[in-house]
Amino acid sequence: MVRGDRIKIDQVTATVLENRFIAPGVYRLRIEAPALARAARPGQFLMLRVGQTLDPLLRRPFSIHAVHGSRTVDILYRVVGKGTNILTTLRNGEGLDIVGPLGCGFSWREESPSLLVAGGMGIAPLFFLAQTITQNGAGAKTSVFIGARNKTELLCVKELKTVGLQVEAATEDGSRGKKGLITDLITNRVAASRPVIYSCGPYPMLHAVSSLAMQYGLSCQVSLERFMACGLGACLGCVTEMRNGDLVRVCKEGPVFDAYEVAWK
Amino acid sequence: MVRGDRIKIDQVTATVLENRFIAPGVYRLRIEAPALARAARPGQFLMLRVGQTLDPLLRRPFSIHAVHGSRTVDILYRVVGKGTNILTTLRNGEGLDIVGPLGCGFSWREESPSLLVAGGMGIAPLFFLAQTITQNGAGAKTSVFIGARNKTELLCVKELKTVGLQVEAATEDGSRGKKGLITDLITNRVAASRPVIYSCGPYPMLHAVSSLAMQYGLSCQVSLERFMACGLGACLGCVTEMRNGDLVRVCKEGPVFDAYEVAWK
Amino acid sequence: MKKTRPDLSVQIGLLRLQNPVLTASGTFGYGEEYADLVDLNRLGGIIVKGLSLKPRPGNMPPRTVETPCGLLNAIGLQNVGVENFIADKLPFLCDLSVPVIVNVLGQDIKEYQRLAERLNNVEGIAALEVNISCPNVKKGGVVFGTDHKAAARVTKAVRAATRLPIIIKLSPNVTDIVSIARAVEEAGADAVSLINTLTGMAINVETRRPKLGNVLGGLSGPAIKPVALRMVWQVAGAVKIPVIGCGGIMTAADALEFLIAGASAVQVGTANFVNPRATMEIISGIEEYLARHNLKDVKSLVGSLIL
Amino acid sequence: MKKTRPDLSVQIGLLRLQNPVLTASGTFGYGEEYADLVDLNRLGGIIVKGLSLKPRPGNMPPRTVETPCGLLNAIGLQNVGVENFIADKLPFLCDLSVPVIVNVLGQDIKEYQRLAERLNNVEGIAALEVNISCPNVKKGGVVFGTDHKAAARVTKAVRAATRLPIIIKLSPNVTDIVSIARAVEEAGADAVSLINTLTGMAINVETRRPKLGNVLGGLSGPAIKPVALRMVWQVAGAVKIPVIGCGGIMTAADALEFLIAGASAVQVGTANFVNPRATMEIISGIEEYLARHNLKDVKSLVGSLIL
Ligand SMILES: Cc1cc2nc3c(=O)[nH]c(=O)nc-3n(C[C@H](O)[C@H](O)[C@H](O)COP(=O)(O)OP(=O)(O)OC[C@H]3O[C@@H](n4cnc5c(N)ncnc54)[C@H](O)[C@@H]3O)c2cc1C
Ligand SMILES: Cc1cc2nc3c(=O)[nH]c(=O)nc-3n(C[C@H](O)[C@H](O)[C@H](O)COP(=O)(O)OP(=O)(O)OC[C@H]3O[C@@H](n4cnc5c(N)ncnc54)[C@H](O)[C@@H]3O)c2cc1C
Ligand SMILES: Cc1cc2nc3c(=O)[nH]c(=O)nc-3n(C[C@H](O)[C@H](O)[C@H](O)COP(=O)(O)O)c2cc1C
Ligand SMILES: Cc1cc2nc3c(=O)[nH]c(=O)nc-3n(C[C@H](O)[C@H](O)[C@H](O)COP(=O)(O)O)c2cc1C
Ligand code: FES
Ligand code: FES
Repeated sequence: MVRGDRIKIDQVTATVLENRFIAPGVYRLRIEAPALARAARPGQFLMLRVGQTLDPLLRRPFSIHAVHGSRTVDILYRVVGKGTNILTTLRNGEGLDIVGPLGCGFSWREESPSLLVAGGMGIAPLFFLAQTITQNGAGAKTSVFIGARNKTELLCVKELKTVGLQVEAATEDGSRGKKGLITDLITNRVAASRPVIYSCGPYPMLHAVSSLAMQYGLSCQVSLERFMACGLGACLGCVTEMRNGDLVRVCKEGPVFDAYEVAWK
Repeated sequence: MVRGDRIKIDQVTATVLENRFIAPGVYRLRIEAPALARAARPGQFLMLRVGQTLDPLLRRPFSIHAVHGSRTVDILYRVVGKGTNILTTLRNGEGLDIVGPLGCGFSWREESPSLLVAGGMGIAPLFFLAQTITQNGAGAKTSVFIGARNKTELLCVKELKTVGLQVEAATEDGSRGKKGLITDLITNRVAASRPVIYSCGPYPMLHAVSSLAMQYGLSCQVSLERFMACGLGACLGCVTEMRNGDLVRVCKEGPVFDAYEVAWK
Repeated sequence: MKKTRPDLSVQIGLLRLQNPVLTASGTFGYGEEYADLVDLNRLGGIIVKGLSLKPRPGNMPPRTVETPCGLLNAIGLQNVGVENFIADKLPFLCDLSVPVIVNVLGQDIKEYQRLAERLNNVEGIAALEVNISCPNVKKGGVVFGTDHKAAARVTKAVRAATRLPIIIKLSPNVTDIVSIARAVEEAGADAVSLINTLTGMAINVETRRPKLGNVLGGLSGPAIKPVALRMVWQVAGAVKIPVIGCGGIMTAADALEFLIAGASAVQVGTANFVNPRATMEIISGIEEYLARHNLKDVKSLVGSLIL
Repeated sequence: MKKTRPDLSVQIGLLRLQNPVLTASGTFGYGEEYADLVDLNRLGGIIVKGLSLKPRPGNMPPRTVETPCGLLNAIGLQNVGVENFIADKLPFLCDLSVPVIVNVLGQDIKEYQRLAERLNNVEGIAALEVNISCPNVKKGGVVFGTDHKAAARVTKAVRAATRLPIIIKLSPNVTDIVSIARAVEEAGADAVSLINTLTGMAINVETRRPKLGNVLGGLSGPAIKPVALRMVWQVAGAVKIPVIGCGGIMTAADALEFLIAGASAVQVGTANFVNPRATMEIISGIEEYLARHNLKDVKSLVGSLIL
């Protein structure tokens, strides 16, 4: 989305400040990377070189989870395989080869109320957006909805509340917050305040949120995921289909798209 | 050499007790591996799985450097490339996948005086032999000669002295001990005491030591090195030529050979 | 209610295997090398190092070099020769309860034929695997396996010389592996196994010399798995005889890919060097997968790729 | 006394490169994608994504999957088409001081010919690289590059249609790459580049579906380096025209292996994804190597393998 100011892409060696276990299978990696901290926009991502050898060969994409001051960047990651397992072995002071910031992030619409809808790890990029919104003093007209399978997968609720945001949670098993899907939860809310929706999470959730938005004629931005080999727009591997039939690069034209332009399957 | 009692090969997960920097580029890895500690014979080696990924793909061979009691094994290694670099990242308490003990080690000839001749990292297996000899109370009629390029590459001298052995050192640059090649140093010695020679080090040194031994008609055992894919005698990759023209497996028939049987090039 | 354990057995022509996991020729010695580390009787079968009529010294070292996720080898088919094999190596293998498959190679059709004849009535041999990835001296070193006519001729010759099931092992260094698989099926092969190694090379830039004494070598290991899987899928879709998949199999998941692509059994090679327990873990892993997916036997998995 | 810097320049037919390091087609977009990360003017040259006459949408996703030390891709040759390239992409490239090589592909000989004609007099194009690893629709999808006659025919057609230097890019999925290299030399190619990707496949065992939308894909990356190096060595020994080596080059040492094997220049592909700075580091590394070995120019290294 954010196509306005073209952001310079950099390849930097960041320093690990902290690599912290925050929930079962989930870690928060805090790095010192001034260039990235200054350039980063909510919804953009980074390509991390995991490990020193040729296996895994490719970089791994991770959203920018938070930026602190002008030097520190957070990444929130879930361990799902080879690369993320290696990430957990990073220790303070070690260097990490990063390319970024990449892609087009969310374009926050200051004038309207904001509704952030996160599913599972989808909170990773949305937290940065929430941060930015509150820093711009618009926290009051912003609410965050987080859905997860169960309470242990419900992330960042406390952090969001401490920055003064109104947070509502839903879990599929009801172990915390309302029981059920996030979409059930937001339906009546969207009807009332007619917010702009910013969403990230599993595809089925994004699809449901988008349908809802369209049904109520609300503007909606979604962050999509694809396997990415380059993250730079060079390999044409990460394409997704648009409503107009175009195949566009998630890493370049996205990862954030206008829900109305996506060809939902 | 030691073909007598067939030693059972095991695949174990050893526990790292210590991975200690002992000289520039040289580390001593101390592991807990009871099965190996009990079975190991001087001159035998282990195949270590370095790293968790498929790169590097193959195990790496390392001599058994020392055994302490019935549980602890030491490996002395020099960082030369990918795998040995990864080894340096091992931390206390981590597991290490090891296959061994492998190959035919030194057959110590109790009746005669022993002369251990080490070049550079060649001290790795010879230290274990020295340990065994002293434990059998034959330290008095044993002497150790260590050669290296310079004093920083001269290893284990103190340790050998503390187990009560007579150690003489030579460095090519004269930065410690006599200046010159180890072979110059041992010439008059071998003439006098007519010892059995046990040697490990760079090929040119082994060749020179062997020639000297043959010249004086002394029995001599040398430990050879080859790139090893399996270490088990299965791939036939590590062969070396014998005087009789046979190509034999260094990992199985060796790594220790009778100097008289080797086809020196 | 405890589920009955899934049935891992597979049929390769007349040959029945208790499970689909074989050891690849040249990577498992003559079996005895792994006796301490592997429960040999749990294997689906053992394929021994390639045998020639007379003993072969093999190539000059260096013979092996590591490459990214791969191994280059130029052993030069060193082996003890068929007579020494029968006298010194076979007895150990006969004491096992698993099928022993003998891999054979020749410099010309005659040698293949003589090998087949010699092994025909030897006790304790379950099948022959014919390695046609060898230079044909008569044809100035052109590899039998790269020419479908030559491949068929070798197959016919071996077929005529033995009552044992014959598995033709295909070379991947070809434009059209399907045509060669069809040709050997035509010629009477009971099964095909693939792939053998991809021809490769490595250079030491400091000395500017080849890293292998033989200059060229065969690439194996995980690096080649995608190519092996592709060829197995293509061949399985084109022939009626069973296909045995091989190439870069390290884990049960790798083996399952080959079975799903259409292989009735698999061979584990380089993995034996990296993890001597690989075959045991793969057998357990396949069984666990079948149970988890409520499949009663491995046969129902073979060729089950959904397009 | 400071040594003069070694001369890295090489000659590919009429084409002079300031150094032997090119970017491989399809791995560097149209150059602009790397503008922030690479000093484009330091490159030996830029080979752009393969162009067809009309824009192509490419294959359905997923299009890429990681394999051990490799990357499988099935992009399906998506590209903006020759006219949009000239209008939208070429201007940026023209502002650079390095040669721009345009990679072209056709569904039949006519398309190759038309592409060559169209690009013949376009300002700012230094050479054409002809990708013959494409299915020949007329011949029911048989790939041009796997048949030396078809390869020669494409070469002749392109040769007749342009005055630009033409580099024929060879497919490795063949029994005898030397015969194909000879055929295209014969037919008027100014140089050959190799290798393109090895055809491979990957399966998701949980879903039992291919991991690629297109089922089959092309394998690239370090995994294929030994095969690429072998083919480059074989071809360089058999043809007189310059050979451009490609396949799994990640570091200067890798590039040096190809030069020593006989390549006059190299292409860096997948490495651009792993380490965008790869080309820059390779150029510096080659220069450092030449200095360390007291070689005054890179030419003296080409084909210097000691057997
Ligand atoms: C733009 C973008 C932003 C992302 N942000 C985050 C984030 O902030 N936090 C986080 O935890 N994850 C994020 N992901 C997903 C993350 O990239 C993958 O989980 C990671 O690459 C898996 O690597 P691995 O080696 O551990 O898994 P692998 O061993 O490579 O694969 C394990 C499993 O993960 C899946 N996977 C692999 N790569 C991807 C991928 N690129 N996208 C989705 N699934 C994949 C595989 O299909 C497989 O099922 C993001 C992905 C994209 C494309
Ligand atoms: C029986 C035996 C016992 C050994 N004992 C010891 C020991 O006690 N301590 C020790 O430090 N080293 C020992 N070595 C050498 C050790 O195995 C190698 O240094 C190690 O494998 C290098 O791995 P790498 O990945 O770091 O180097 P690589 O990245 O694989 O290669 C770096 C350099 O090391 C060389 N190299 C690689 N493998 C071997 C090998 N197997 N033998 C010799 N050179 C090799 C390569 O040719 C290259 O020049 C022994 C080797 C053998 C065969
Ligand atoms: C060291 C070594 C020796 C081999 N020897 C033979 C052989 O004698 N006969 C044969 O048909 N294949 C031989 N092969 C090929 C393997 O059987 C197998 O086809 C190949 O390695 C691919 O499988 P992998 O990737 O699992 O190793 C050998 C492979 C290696 C690595
Ligand atoms: C994503 C991707 C796209 C490619 N597209 C093309 C192409 O359009 N034309 C072409 O001739 N080669 C194409 N190739 C092949 C590369 O140019 C190169 O020949 C191959 O990747 C081997 O080199 P590497 O291992 O360094 O990547 C492509 C490769 C990749 C990975
Ligand atoms: S990941 Fe390469 S173009 Fe998007
Ligand atoms: S390393 Fe395999 S036989 Fe010696």
